[in-house]
Amino acid sequence: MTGKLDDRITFLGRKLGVFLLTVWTSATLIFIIPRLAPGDPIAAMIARMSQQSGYVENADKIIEGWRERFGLNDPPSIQYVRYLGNLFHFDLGYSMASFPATVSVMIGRALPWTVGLSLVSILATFLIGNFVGALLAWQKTPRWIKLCIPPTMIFTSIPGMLAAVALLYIFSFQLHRWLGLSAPLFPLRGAYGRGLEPGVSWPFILSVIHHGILPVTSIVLVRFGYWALGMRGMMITVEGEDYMHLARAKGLRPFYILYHYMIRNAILPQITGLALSLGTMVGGQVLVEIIFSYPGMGTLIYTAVRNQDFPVIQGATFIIIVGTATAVLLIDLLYPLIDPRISHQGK
Amino acid sequence: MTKPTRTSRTRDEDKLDTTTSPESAQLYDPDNQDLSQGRTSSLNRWDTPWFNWKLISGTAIVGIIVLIGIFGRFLWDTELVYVGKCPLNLPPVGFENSRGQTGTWSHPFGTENSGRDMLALTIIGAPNSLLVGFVAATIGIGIGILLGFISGFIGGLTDDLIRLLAGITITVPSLLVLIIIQSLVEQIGLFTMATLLAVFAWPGPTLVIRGQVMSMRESGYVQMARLSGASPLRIMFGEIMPNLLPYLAASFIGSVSGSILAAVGLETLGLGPQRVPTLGGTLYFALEAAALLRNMWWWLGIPIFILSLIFMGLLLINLGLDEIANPRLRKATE
Amino acid sequence: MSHQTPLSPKLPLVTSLIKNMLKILKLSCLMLILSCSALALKPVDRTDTVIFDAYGRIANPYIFNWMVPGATRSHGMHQSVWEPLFILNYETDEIEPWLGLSFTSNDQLDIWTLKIRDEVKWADGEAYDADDIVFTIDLLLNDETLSLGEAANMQQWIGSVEKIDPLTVQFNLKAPNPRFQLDYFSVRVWGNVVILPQHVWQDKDPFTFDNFDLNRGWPLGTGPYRLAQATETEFIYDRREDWWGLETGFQDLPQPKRLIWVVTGVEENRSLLAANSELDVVGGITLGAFEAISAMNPNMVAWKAKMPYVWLDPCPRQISLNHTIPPWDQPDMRRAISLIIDRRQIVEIAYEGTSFPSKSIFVAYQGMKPYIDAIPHLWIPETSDVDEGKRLLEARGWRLGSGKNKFYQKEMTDGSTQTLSINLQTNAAGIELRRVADVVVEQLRTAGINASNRAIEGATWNDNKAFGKFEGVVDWDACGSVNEPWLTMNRYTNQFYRPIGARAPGNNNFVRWQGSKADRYSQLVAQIGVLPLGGSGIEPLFTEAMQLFLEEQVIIPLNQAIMLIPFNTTYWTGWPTETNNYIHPPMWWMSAHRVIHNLKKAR
Amino acid sequence: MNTKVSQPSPTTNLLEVKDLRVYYETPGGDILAVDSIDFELKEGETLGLVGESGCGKSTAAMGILQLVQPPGRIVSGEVRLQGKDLLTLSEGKMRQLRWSKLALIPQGAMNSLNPTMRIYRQIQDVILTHQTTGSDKLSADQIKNRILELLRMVGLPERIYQMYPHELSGGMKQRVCIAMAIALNPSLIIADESTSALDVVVQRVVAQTILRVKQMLGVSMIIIGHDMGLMAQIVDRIAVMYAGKIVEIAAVRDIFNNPSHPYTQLLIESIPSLKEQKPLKVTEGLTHDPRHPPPGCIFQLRCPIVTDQCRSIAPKAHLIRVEQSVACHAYENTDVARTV
Repeated sequence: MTGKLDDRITFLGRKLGVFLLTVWTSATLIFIIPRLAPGDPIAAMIARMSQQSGYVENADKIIEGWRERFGLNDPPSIQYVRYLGNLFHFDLGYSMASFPATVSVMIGRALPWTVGLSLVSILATFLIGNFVGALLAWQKTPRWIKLCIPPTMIFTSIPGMLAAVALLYIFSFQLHRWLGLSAPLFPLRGAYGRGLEPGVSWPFILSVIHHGILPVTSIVLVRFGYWALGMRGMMITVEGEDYMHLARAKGLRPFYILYHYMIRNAILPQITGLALSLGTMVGGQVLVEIIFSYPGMGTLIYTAVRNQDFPVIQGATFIIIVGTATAVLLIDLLYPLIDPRISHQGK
Repeated sequence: MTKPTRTSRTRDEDKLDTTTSPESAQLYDPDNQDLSQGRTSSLNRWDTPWFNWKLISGTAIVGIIVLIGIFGRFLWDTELVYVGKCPLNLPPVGFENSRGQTGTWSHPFGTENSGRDMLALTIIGAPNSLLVGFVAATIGIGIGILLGFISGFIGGLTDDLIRLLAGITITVPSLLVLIIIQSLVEQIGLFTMATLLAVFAWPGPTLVIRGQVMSMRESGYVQMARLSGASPLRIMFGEIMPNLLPYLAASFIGSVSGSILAAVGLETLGLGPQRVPTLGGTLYFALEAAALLRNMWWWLGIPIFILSLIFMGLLLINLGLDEIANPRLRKATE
Repeated sequence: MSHQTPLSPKLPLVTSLIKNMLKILKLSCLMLILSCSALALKPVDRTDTVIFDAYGRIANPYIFNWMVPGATRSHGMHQSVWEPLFILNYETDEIEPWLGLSFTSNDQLDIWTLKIRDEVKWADGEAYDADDIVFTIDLLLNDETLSLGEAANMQQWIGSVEKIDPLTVQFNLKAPNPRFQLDYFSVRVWGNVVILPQHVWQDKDPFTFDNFDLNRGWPLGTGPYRLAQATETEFIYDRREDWWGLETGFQDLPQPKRLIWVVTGVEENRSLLAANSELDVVGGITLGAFEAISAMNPNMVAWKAKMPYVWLDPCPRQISLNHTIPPWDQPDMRRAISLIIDRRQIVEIAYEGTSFPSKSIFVAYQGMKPYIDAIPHLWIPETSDVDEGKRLLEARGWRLGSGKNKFYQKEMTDGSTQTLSINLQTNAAGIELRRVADVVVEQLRTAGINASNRAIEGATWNDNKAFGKFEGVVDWDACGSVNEPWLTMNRYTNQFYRPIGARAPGNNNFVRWQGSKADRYSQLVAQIGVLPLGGSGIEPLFTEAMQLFLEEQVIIPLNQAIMLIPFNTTYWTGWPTETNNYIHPPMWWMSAHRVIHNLKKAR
Repeated sequence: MNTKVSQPSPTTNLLEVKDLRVYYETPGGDILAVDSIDFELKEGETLGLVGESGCGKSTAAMGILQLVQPPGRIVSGEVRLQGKDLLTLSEGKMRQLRWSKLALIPQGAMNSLNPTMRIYRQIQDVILTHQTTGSDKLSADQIKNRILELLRMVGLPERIYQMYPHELSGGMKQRVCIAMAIALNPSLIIADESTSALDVVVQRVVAQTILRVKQMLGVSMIIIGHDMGLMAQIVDRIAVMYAGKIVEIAAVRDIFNNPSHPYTQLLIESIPSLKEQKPLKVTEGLTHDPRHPPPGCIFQLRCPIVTDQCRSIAPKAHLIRVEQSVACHAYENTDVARTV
């Protein structure tokens, strides 16, 4: 609170400058990078058509027609200026691979699922991971808990999608057979049940939750360990702080100390990580989404990259970039509010 | 006042020397250490922080995998990892597959649906995964150290630039870049793969090392070194580096497992090296062939088990190194 | 077309920025809050419902304009809503009429007359007549950009189209074409030109019209089903009791009251759905998966009742070597590869025994049998002949290296030693070609050729082929013919030859075959091209052309492509099988209309 | 709040420590951090506990507070507060007793306050925790007034109430700790090196605050430190510790005028004087391994007057004059009355 107004404005200006520079440079990169790969998105589109129908006659003529339509015959500089201009308007254009769907529509449809899935799993991972980490480090944790937790960390060493396959196999396929039930415990695929209309209705919401449990679990299972280890380290650092000593001398209740003294201090650095995860979450969970046929951004981007669908790659990654850069910006700006020790005066 | 000669003294005496400074009557120790720490370390030669069971067991696990990679090829015909060298879909010894075939000792871990021997795959694939991770991490951490030191030590515009670069690398989705670079590269081998992964392995270490260097730059002994006219290089590598060593080791190991995970992810999407047997590649084939459904658990299970072993080993090493770098963690686990 | 901003409206900056950002937000919310379909779905029993596999993700589930290339139509639309004019039945090798009655040509094969059924009605009651057909063809003929589906083909062949009477349309072709009906109006493979309702489309922009508004009955079709709901992962079609075919006595209504196409994801997933009887038809799956689900669910059937269960897909697999890159510019070298390859091992390993070695360059369908059988002595021998292959290599001066380097080597004119190597590119989109390439690579390496393979992204793979940036690829580019040989043969004619670095049109002749034999071959193929289908004059021309083709070893056929399509008989029977072969079985083709009409309730 | 309820012990001792041993477990054997110390503290008395770093004085304080952290543990002994043996109390009982009877002014004032809690909440939480559920429950306003009163007592302005610790200077933080310590009118306050991390001027201010508070409340205190000069001004008696043992305990005046134990003498001698320059004697000699103390006297390795007896027999505490006891063989025959 020692910062003068001028300093704050300079600080804000610098941070905003870095933000804009990052977004611009990244946007330029995602313009250039996909174009580096040999291969023509339109020809690829026609090739996929030929996979369906065997042989596409006059493919060369069709390719030319669509190249013209997407302005791909223009010099790269003109394409770039047009691209930046459109981004500035937040106009993401049409998808090449699935014309005439606009990129906005495709992202608009994928985003809620990804945000839903990621938000729940990130928050759950964060809460569970930090809780477990806190338990691991806390002196008063019963010994059996401390012995039980480390084995669960083994999941941390399994790639997320393998956990997804395993969960799918057990909970959607085998378990109900072993238990002699007629229906699987969890659905095999998709984001909501067959025949349900998306809308604000209990059956729909319940179905979304039911469909979300396995994907969320598979993400949480493989990720919580990282949070737990970080939290444990922070907790142990805090444990050695002088104020912990005083807190015990004060005769406070153990839980009170755990929450108000230990966790509150230990969790601060973790919040930075949380903000970053939230910033990058719009990117989705490619592998998990693919395995559960979850209609989110991960699948969208993965398909777009493999099809070299420039507009979709650019649009979707642009949203990720803006999301990540915003998260970084917000951490810089808001962290002083969370941690009273740090002021804007910092270097 | 008699100034004691330092050369012949032990560390303990030096300590004593400072505890009773001639300036005041205070029995003052700036660290306010209590008896439980500090002294113990120098009293027993086996009591060094590096003698840490997590570090040792982790190293042992990773070491065993490396040894299997080195000596396994003398004990087992590793040509069997290639397509069509064995009967298809055999289960491990003692099990039966869905067609009623039983496992044989000529393929003790079973085979998969292209006739690759799972034991040979393990012998070749596990060290390959480690190799990719180590190479990628070496490059990544190398760049991280270089840029982190430059950034943290020089500061100013250079610092801003490096941070920006790191920020951009973090924001651009790696999958996109990796897939595209792969299409530009003629043939993907282990080292190409590792180099590709290193492109995304450097920003993390760079930023963290930068932070550490910046805080160390302000610390007493570095200031002292600077005042005594040491060159920046000497300060970097003579003063700061040794103090960062356990920390660097830990983040190197972290980077190894991160790179292995990334490599396995790419391989599992079918984007790995072609004729080089890798664990991720095996998973790709297994998933594409619905191995779980076919009850060919060994096909997925063996690579997952090996990967878990590798990750567990690395995790243990990392935890051990963490404890060495941060004595409080050590205290908490004793 | 404006060059500055194709496809992007110009709006004042701030307005458009906010507007566009809001749009994404709004869409996100809308999708959750508002119902996607205005029509409430009535519940239908599982026993009255057929559930189909719609394969992977549908990029834009709310676009039902089949002419734009990104639009999907095999998620139920062209199997149940849009009806074909004719269907080529692979089993009988006949073209069966559906909406059309007859399609005949004059003797010169350049004027074709289409007669359609009387009383065919669109689902909204409007008549389906010649006007609709003329409107659709004109729309395609008028697309200067050639970017609408089939526009290029229509413009290549059709000079003009005219309505003779409400049920008769005459096509005036630019050149004789005996395959005009077959190629564009008979569901030769997968689909064909779908006729649009003029009264819906006449004032629409065909490039951007999404053709989706359930309240107005769009997408409008003539079939016995209408789209009832479309979501990201599911497409539901309900039976129309007022289908024209029932009223005219063409056919009874199909038994299923509801058809659902679901997006299923990875193989594990759809296999499990099938095993749980949550799916009646699965798209292609592997043998292992099929065996697994058959073990769990005894009601699974496939085309063949026993191993290898499969039905042949129209696009056989092959290796294409670049004819411009030494040493593969030599026919002998290409033949050596063909001889070394053990096709039966490919089938056994890469397909786990579910495919068949290719004898010819064609798919082994009933309709191709006369041509394949005409020249048995020319085709590829059953077994590999590695020794003969090696002899060919050695005759070209290659010597097997000794010791560590076990590959063939040759002293080049500049004194350097070259190792005989080849790199085969495959499409990373699917694992099948990669597995084939893996086996081929091991076979070639064993024989002394330093072979390797590389899976690359579809777009790049495709470009590399088109521009000649490859030594060899594993591909299916001889695909085309299903009941006559010309279409496949024509793909390797010299009209398509382009030098390296120029795009081979439509990947035709991308191996870049040229020379006097290629010229002669092209002449012969051109002559076949104007003979009536199945005409007697074809055989001598065909024999000579194929002789040239095989002498030059233009491509190296490997094996037949296969499709294992499991059907679940728990709720429905009457699926097409080898013993009940009323039609070929792919359910993502427009020919699936026949199957849906043939389904019977199991209980 | 009434803290003097009953005194079952016939003496007026507030605190009696008998044979307290606190050991730290290490792989090489136990470190005898506090090795059988005995002393008592009277109502209203202030005892200074001095010794060099690592001599176990802080550990002794933690032993009294029963806050020894692993790997440390209390091996044996008795700590009687108003006659009640604290070592036999349950964890819950002990927790209730802390701060209401036994408060601590911590060492390392800089970091002793929770950085993420405002000052008032840190004082408030002791009040709320130890508030009995009965009728004497304070209202929010009363608590606020009480906190402000406490802050005034230690000479801090009211605005501190709302602040975060990092906004305060070291001296202010230490005074917040003092305010906190007296919040519940405890019977005994242990000030553990409370001034050591502060600069000299601030040290005096804090020391004065402690003194004032003590005088105002008449509370008993144990003040741990190593600044003999500062001690002399606040405490009544001084106990000198060396390597886990109390080697001498006496009234302030006696310690300074008649330092009897050789170690105490070294300490007093090392107080710098402008008049004469003295050689530094304490630096001579070696410390022993705290895990394996030598037989005999603990100070033998550094003692200037060491004898053969010192190397084999541990000296007992000898009361050489009233209220001054020394553990040294040199005073074997000057025992006034009894051993402590």
